[in-house]
Amino acid sequence: GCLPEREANSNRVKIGVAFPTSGNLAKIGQSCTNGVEIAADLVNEQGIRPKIELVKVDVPDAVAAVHQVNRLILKEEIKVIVGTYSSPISMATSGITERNRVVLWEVAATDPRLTRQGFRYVFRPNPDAVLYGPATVRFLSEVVAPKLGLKKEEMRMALIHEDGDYGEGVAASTREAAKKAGIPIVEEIRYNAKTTNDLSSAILRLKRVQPDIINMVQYDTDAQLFWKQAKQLGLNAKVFIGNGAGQSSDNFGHTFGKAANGVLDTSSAIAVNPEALIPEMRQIEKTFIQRYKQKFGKEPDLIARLAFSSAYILFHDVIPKAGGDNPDKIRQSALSLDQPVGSTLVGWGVKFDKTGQNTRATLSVMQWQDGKLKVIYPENFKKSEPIMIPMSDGSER
Amino acid sequence: MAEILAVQDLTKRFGGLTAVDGVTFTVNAGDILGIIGPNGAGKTTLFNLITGFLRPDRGTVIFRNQPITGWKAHRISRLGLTRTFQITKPFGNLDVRDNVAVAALRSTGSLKEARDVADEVLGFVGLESYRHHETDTLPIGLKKKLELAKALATRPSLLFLDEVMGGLSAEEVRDLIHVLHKIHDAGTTLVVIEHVLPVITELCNRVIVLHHGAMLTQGPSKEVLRHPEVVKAYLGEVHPDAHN
Amino acid sequence: MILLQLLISGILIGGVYALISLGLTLVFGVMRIVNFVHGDLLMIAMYMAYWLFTLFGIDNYTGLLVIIPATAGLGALIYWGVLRFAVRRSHDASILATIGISIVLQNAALILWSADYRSINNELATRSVEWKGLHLSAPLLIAFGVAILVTLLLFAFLNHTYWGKAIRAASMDRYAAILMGVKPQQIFTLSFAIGTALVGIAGALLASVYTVYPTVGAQFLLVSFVVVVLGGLGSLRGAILGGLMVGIVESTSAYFIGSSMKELVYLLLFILILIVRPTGLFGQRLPEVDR
Amino acid sequence: MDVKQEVRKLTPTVRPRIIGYGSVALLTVVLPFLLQSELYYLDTLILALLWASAAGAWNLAGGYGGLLSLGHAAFFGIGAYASSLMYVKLEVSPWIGMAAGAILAGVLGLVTGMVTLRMKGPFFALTTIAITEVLMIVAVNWSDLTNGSKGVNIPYHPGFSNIAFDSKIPYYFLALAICLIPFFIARWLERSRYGYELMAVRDNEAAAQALGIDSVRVKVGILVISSAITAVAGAFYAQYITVIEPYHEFSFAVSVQMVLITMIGGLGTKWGPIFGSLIVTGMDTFLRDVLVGAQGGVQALLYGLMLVLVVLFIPEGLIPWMKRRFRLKNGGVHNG
Amino acid sequence: MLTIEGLYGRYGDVTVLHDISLTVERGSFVSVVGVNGAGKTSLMKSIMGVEIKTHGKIRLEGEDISNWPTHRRVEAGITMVPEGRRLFPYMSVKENLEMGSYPSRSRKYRREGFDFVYSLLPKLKEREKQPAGSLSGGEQQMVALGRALMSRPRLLLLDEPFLGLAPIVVRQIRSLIPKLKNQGITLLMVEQNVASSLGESDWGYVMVNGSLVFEGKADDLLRSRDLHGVYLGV
Ligand SMILES: Nc1ncnc2c1ncn2[C@@H]1O[C@H](COP(=O)(O)OP(=O)(O)OP(=O)(O)O)[C@@H](O)[C@H]1O
Ligand SMILES: Nc1ncnc2c1ncn2[C@@H]1O[C@H](COP(=O)(O)OP(=O)(O)OP(=O)(O)O)[C@@H](O)[C@H]1O
Ligand SMILES: [Mg+2]
Ligand SMILES: [Mg+2]
Repeated sequence: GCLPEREANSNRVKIGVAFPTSGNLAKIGQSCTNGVEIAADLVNEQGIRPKIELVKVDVPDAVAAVHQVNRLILKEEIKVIVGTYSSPISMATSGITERNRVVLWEVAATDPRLTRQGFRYVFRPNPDAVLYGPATVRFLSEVVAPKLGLKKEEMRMALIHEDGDYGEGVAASTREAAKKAGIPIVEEIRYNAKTTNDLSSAILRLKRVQPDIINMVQYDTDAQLFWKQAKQLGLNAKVFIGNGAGQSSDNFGHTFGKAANGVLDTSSAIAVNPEALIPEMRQIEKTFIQRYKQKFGKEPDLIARLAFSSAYILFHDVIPKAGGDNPDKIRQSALSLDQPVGSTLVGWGVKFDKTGQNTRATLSVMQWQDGKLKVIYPENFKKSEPIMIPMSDGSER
Repeated sequence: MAEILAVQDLTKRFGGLTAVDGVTFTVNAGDILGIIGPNGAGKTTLFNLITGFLRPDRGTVIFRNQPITGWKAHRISRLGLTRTFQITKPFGNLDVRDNVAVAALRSTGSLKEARDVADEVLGFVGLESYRHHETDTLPIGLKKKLELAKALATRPSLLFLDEVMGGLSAEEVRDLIHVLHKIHDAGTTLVVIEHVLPVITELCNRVIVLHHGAMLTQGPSKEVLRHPEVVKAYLGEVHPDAHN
Repeated sequence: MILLQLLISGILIGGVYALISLGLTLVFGVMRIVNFVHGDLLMIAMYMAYWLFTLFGIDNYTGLLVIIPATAGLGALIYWGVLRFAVRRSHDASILATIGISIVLQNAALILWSADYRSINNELATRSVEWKGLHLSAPLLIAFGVAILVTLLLFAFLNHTYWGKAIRAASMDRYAAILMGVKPQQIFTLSFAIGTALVGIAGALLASVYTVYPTVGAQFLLVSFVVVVLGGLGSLRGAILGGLMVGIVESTSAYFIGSSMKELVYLLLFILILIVRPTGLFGQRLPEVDR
Repeated sequence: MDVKQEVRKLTPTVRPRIIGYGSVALLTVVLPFLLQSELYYLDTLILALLWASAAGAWNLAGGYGGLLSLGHAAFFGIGAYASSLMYVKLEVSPWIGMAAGAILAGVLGLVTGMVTLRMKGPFFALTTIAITEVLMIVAVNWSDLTNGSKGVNIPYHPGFSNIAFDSKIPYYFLALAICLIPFFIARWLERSRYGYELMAVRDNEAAAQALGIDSVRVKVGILVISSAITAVAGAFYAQYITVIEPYHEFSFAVSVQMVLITMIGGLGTKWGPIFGSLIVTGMDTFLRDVLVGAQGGVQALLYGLMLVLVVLFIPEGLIPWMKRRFRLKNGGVHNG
Repeated sequence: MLTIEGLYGRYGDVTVLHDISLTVERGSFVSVVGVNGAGKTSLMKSIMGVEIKTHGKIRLEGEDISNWPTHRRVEAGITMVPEGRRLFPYMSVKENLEMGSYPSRSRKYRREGFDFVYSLLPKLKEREKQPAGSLSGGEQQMVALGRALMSRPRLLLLDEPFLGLAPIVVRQIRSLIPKLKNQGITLLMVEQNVASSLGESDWGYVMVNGSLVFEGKADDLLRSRDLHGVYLGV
């Protein structure tokens, strides 16, 4: 690496933005890109220097990622990349960024492997997948069990999850956490989210075991299909709890409206109670939502908030402190970051460990209430009280 | 004369229809055997059964003292029994010469040699001026000649020809009969299906008549063509010698 | 009981597959076009239904009145604009062309309507008919009925009208059909339009079952290819039976073997059937050596 | 042999040819060094060569053999998986993994060939798709072996025996070498007995059989060759991209990529896949360069439009099209 | 009925028909003979307006049809029995025949057409339901003939119609020709068997290398030495 050091205090830095914005993963990739864009807009308007200049690329799969990230690094001479959402894409990207001593600021992927490769320049302000299980289980033990009047060992849980990296990862952590807590898992169903057009057999299996809790790890389309067919086939359980993605997507609410009421969701992507945020953040949240609507003509969804929050930290705190885009300085700056709970938009604060993982990243539990997803747990973030635990059966839903 | 092919009780059914029905005959080395019969009599099907393109329901085929019933077509061809198709089947993406060269490759070492053989054979059947022509747009008569040329290039010891004379003018037929005589003289035994009667009369020393899948009669061509049943089923009322 | 319910679920989803496959088998079997646009036409039809519902409050069943002519028109346009040039030259070219159009449509949808997942939330979407403890999804039941009806109509059209016969004839030997006085471009445009109208019907009906997004077509394309090929190219009853078969195999194997493996079962079955019957269940077979 | 004739043969045609080939060869050798400061374009070139290899391998079966497989991702994936799993799990050099992958894929090609013998056209194509899907499902579900849907992540330990390099230049030459394998096989097919038998079977199987050609051996043979080489390309892909996952490696999109590239370049021509890949990858790169930051989808839309335009204007593919133009320009009134 | 003046025909850049002029009187039977590759089939295709690009005048009953699309020519009453049969292989024999009556002009004669064809070629009645592609070669040729007759043509173009037919069938069909002429059908036939085809026709043309070089009363042509010259390549 004997490229001439660029002027350290230059007034602008180019930041690569690499998400899948076409193809299968486009929905979330687009939201992320939008969130990052607003973060840059806001920071630039605040007059913070260096000014952020985004170079966006579309990385629908790993090959495209390698090619495009190479382009960002080799041609655009970019030193910091914000990305990437999908696990294989992030893994492929991290390999290249690390080799080229470029920072990868991962704002959406949850694959635990990402921060366990011993890389110096990978940072993830978000939680990784292994946190899902414990968070859900804690909520089930602390909140659900008392409401159901059951001991946690008596709560029979069934898992249904897509068989991709995300579903498998979250399900594994849930299985482990449940085992530790003594919650019996009575059924586990895996399916392919990309090709499944019918979940009725899966639902029938769930019906047969009559679990108290149904824990779902699903993407958008299959989550909606599942919910429709569950209703059609009269699947009942006391608690339906999802894990991010499908159940936390705004589309879920759009489709089902009131029929979504009561569905729970453990997720990193949170819209916490503004009361929990420091005043400055409260203001920024408002501006963010307003600007987002203005620019993209719709409400930001949760993943957009998450991307915004993480990018905002980078643009607003890390880069200015590093005084530019020198990766080693950025690393120093990021590692020195210590923002308490409530000081970021998503609420949880930032403190990176040596691997680049944010140790303060936590998950919260939300619930669909009147067409809106509201945080109900943990206590300090919650926006509203849990309802419909246990859920009434299908006929009244 | 040595027996080169023996067909015993060959039978093939398609659904309710018995297309070939217990046909038994032999071919001796040096024969030129004609097979005639009304349309749909089972001639082509018989060829298909013998040359391995269809599996018989019953019966055996023995070629040069070797039972070949149920063998794959290419193995039979390699033994020296080659056939042509009633509907010509050129290799559409190869030119005329290479079509023949493919056939010659079996017996030659290199492509170059095969092309030389092809040129020779093409000259033999009168296609030399079409060597570099594409095959799909060849007029039908020439396609028939090409079909014959391909078969010849495999250097068969027994050659089955399915209506290669159709679509040729009388003069061309005469030329081709001449060619076939030469092939025959060079040691190839011929079995010929033909509706063009002069071919049968001028070429074949023996004729088999099929009707409804079964053998109606067989014998020297002159006799067979006078056979009243043959006249009735195949020729129509008038005597064949009158004309075509 | 559970078996019965599985069977019913299988039959219903099979009906969906059949419905989607009808247009494909027409275009694929009759015109010998391997139509990769098929899934995307389904997507377009679903979007049409969605927008009719969202913007004008027209439910997707009434929406058929608009969607059928619109998709037929789109099909005619695609044929006239591109495919007719491809078909004339070679069938390989039609693969290229349809993949190209497919990419264009998917990304046009992405640009126009973003990657959001959208679905119609009408009353019927989550309804089911309950009968002696068995649940029959209402929208699927309707789709199934329509599939049967459309098949019968199409069958009658292809086998008992001159136009239908001309379509079949032109697909087998275009040159000969022209000699019979058939106007081939008109006939091909017609059959492509019918094919897309059929997938339009499917899209409209399925809009209340499935979420629509730009790449939704891919989810159905493979399975409808499987159905069409399994049934035998161009065979309508093949499409129906193939659809049912895949549906039933899918639902039972998902239950007994596992949802993740259900495709494995039907794909292996598919391969096996083709090994035994290389032209599909109802595919017509002509002698390999013609004369 | 007539010496004069030999000489005559050599002088007018061969010399310009040698010069032509020579300069192309020289260019390919110096090109990566010229591009050392433009590493991104070198990267583009490597990807182009990678897809040219896969497409070239496909072309052997699809173009020369008429076996229009839409499931070559199966072999590609096997190559990628074999080399990377052996490397990651058993610490076997990917060179050996590459060979193992080729053998495995060859065996699968053999099985595929046997199974699909009697299938024609779409039936064959769909069966190959089905086989790929089956492999994908197996790869996703047999997670003990394959890491399931997580895929395999190849750690970066530069070194020749690991097929991992600091510089892009070795990757370039490796890709080039792999790309030349199908090229030379194609060249051989065009002038060998086996090649002619293959083309004969492709054009008319029954007629070929009648001439004593064992169509089973010929067809299955080319499928084995083609799948083994596809696997080599797949193994290179895994080493270069360093991440593989079942949903991509066994995807329809990968199969289609090979088909499209070949068709654009020219089916059944030895240069077709190479030119096709240069065009497709070049176009892709160009569009992304021009459309930096544009909304996702615009680039893909233009790519789709390009395919459509190709069909409208040069449906037979680039190489045959150029040949035709060239012949006509040279006043070659080919006689009827 | 049909007059052709100064017709050229080409495939791509290759011109295969040169300055053809020809007349077919209504109700007559005209033959064209010539060696393989002379361009006889190409002439037929030109009259139908398929596959070949033409330049020159083709008139049907005085009307210039040279720019008409094929289907219009078919509607006007020209039907061809194509070289190589060109059946619809997956359709049954009956459906193939039915396609013959596709022109709107002919649909009303469908019933009669079937009766006529089946009485002429009873074998086809037997095989009514069989897919045409599985028939024997000769049987297929019969279907091709029958299909053409189904359209009730005014001008029937026959391109080697007897190829692969058994002598008895050829004889039957030949004996039918006067009857067809009586019905007002005009026939233009290409056949390899010069003697028999010229023998029965009213007028004959000889084609060499894409040009019509002789014409005359068929009997005269048969006797002329020129004809033999053509065939013997003198
Ligand atoms: N695959 C098949 N299915 C059904 N019937 C068939 C099949 N193949 C042949 N046939 C029938 O079997 C009979 C014999 O056919 P074949 O082709 O052997 O006749 P052929 O003697 O060669 O007649 P031609 O002189 O007309 O060529 C025909 O009536 C034909 O319709
Ligand atoms: N579609 C085509 N494209 C290019 N050339 C063609 C095409 N069809 C025919 N030809 C060429 O035109 C010439 C005349 O062919 P045509 O078929 O008219 O001959 P023909 O007199 O009918 O011969 P035959 O008696 O063998 O049927 C031949 O040289 C042939 O190769
Ligand atoms: Mg026959
Ligand atoms: Mg002709």
